[in-house]
Amino acid sequence: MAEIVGAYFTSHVPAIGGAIHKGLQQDPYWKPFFDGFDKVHEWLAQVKPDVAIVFNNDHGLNFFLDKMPTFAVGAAHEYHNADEGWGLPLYKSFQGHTELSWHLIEHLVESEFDVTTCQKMLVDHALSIPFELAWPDVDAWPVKIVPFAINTVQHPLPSAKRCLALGRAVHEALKTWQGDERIVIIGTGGLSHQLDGERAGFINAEYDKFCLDNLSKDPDALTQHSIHEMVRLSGTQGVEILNWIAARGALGEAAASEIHRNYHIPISNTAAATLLLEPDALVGA
Amino acid sequence: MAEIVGAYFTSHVPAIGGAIHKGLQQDPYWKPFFDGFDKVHEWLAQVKPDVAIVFNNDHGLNFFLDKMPTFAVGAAHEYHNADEGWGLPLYKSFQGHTELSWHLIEHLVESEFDVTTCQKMLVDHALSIPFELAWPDVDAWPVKIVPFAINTVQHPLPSAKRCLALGRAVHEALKTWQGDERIVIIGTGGLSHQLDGERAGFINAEYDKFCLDNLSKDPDALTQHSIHEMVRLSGTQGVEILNWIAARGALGEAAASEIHRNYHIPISNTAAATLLLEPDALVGA
Amino acid sequence: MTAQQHPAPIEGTHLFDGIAAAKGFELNAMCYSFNEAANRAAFLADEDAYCARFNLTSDQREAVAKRDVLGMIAAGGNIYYLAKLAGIFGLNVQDVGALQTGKSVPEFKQFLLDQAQQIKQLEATHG
Amino acid sequence: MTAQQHPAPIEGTHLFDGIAAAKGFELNAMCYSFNEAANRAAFLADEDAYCARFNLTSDQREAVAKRDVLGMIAAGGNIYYLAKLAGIFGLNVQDVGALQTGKSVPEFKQFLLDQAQQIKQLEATHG
Ligand SMILES: [Fe+3]
Ligand SMILES: [Fe+3]
Repeated sequence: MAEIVGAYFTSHVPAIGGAIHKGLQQDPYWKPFFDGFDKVHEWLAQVKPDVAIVFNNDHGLNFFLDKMPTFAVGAAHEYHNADEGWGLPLYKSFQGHTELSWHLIEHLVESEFDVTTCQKMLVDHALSIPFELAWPDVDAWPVKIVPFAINTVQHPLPSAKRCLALGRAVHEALKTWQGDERIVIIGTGGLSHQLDGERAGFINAEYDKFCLDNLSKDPDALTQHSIHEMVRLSGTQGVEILNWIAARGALGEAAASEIHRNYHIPISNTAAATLLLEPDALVGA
Repeated sequence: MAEIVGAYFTSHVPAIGGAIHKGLQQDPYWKPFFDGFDKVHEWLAQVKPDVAIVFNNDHGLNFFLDKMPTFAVGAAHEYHNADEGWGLPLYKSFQGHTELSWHLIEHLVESEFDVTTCQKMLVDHALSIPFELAWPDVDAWPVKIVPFAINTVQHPLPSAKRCLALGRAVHEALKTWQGDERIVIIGTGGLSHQLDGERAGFINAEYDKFCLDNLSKDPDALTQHSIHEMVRLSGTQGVEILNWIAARGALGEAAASEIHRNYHIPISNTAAATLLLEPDALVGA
Repeated sequence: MTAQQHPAPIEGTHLFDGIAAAKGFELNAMCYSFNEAANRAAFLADEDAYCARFNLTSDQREAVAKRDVLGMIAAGGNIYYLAKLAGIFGLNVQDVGALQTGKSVPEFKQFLLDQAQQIKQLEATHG
Repeated sequence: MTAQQHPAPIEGTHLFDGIAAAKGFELNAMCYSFNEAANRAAFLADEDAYCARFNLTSDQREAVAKRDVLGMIAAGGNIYYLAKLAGIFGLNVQDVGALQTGKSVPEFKQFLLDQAQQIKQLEATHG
């Protein structure tokens, strides 16, 4: 019987990859952020996941405006990183879990989620950086993945309510999965930030605190805001919190416990956060 | 105020394009099928649409398994045909109606349809042939289009219920559209046929009659069958009836009147049908 | 996994589900490439080299070599993509239907024509 | 059309909706091409020719020529794609932020650092 061990959330700012590459973890600018990962490493060593279901967003690597899915689900044997336009060193590849991908897709389409299935999918820093942060010293990732990409580029975006429902449908699907994996749920991106426009640099710690406080006990509270209100509150790219909301949904409807939180301003243009949640009851699938 | 003038449905078998190209409309094999279009020409001349919302399916031209959307919506300025692999003469291009596309997309995402938006989209015989049949002697199409592509390739397919709901959501969106266009709804494909497997050549006139009889008065009757049952009843490619079901939904929940029907076996490997429906009450948008 | 959710199989029918798609990706990718005339020419010029470029599995390669449509489907091929390969061999959907059903092409065409009788039967039943 | 459904605009913020996307397609398509190193080199070698190849509108071409980020956004550019263009010019997201807010780069960086005060304010309020 598969088990959902918990959920890990973190920001995925591209500059973090550069800091890792240059070994700046103890640099004063970076230390308050990287220090938040000691507890993550400890937790992962303890819960030992072997599969990760990851909610993230593409930044113009795998998807363009010719075919922009609201919800894309990976069903590939492997996922590669590629040049995102800056000629940076490539991140390690990921092994897919195609059987679990198709199990989730079957359930999601039956539950009236109109997903786009991706039997090839490039992944960008939004997926790689959270893994580099979580498992900093490995040659190959210790988990297979099923990646979900949520549209945070082309408005209209899916509502927070819809993203939470997507996650919960994934949770329902896991209940009928016959494997015996230890599954970690991952949500990446955010928190508040805005890269574009005259309001560039906008950060809102109060809204971020509202999100962090409610994710464990009352994630439905995050669905009270429309996408427009979320942009107002968290910035044009702060809407990446949608990935966190979907990931929280995949943990199930029951309350969860926050076992770790780190929040730091700024990393690059962003309020950076790291969070670990564990389901209050052991969640068998 | 925009007006929905009615719905036009037809099969889209590739060989029809060849017959048109060779001028075989009066050939004994083709005549029973092409004769069904006199009434279509007459009706279109009378209702004079200037926009078409078209539900069809891609046959491996615009979409591949790397990114296979359940529901794709065109939002392009123009749509071109391209070589589908047989080196045949290309069909005429289409003008898009981008403002209407985005109006529909805004409403659909708000209504929790997780569409893939396509700002470039190639269209294949499934879109071109119904237009060649409807307007046989024009240099340019008299309507702008908003194309919807429904996944009929990669299982799991969206259910008949979900496709009907998609169409109905399009209808709701049209009610708040401020334009003054005359809109025709088009559904293409089917009816029963199967190209692959030892059951190739399968046709089921009884199920086709059930669909044709119910589309006007009780389209919900078509949602009683699962996709698996639909494949059993109508063949692996007979599931293209999903396009018809979505198109019927876009005509609205109210009853509609069948003003024309033609049904003929066989065209190529297919039971070919043509149908015209008019909403019982004038449908303003 | 997912198979258990499926109702009874349909005789002579192969649903192109995730299991089939995962198995058939390379073959379908090759067939999808045939939308471009240059790729069709390259296949005709050197079939072995072209198949190797797409990493066909041995089952897929063998089915292609034998023009064995049911073999291609068993190896994960999807008919929408396979139809583009069939086109290269000058085969249309009736030819492909004949190949799969063990009929000659005239027999398969007659089989299709005969199905018009279904309409008469329905008319007799429903009036 | 769709604008009427939208609530009050957010100051200094440009939602990348369908209207923006329809306007910006060519510019964004060019920026998306910069995922490939060869295309970045081609742009640097002959900016005019490269822009012409993507049929940029005159507004888009002018904004690119002037390295005017707000102009690119007004012409339908999306920041996720524009960031790839900015990279060619050696600009990171703080440089781009400074350009858009009329600050110097050190000022913009200080502005970001200063926002850490929000945390102290929150702690003071919530305890
Ligand atoms: Fe991001
Ligand atoms: Fe078709």
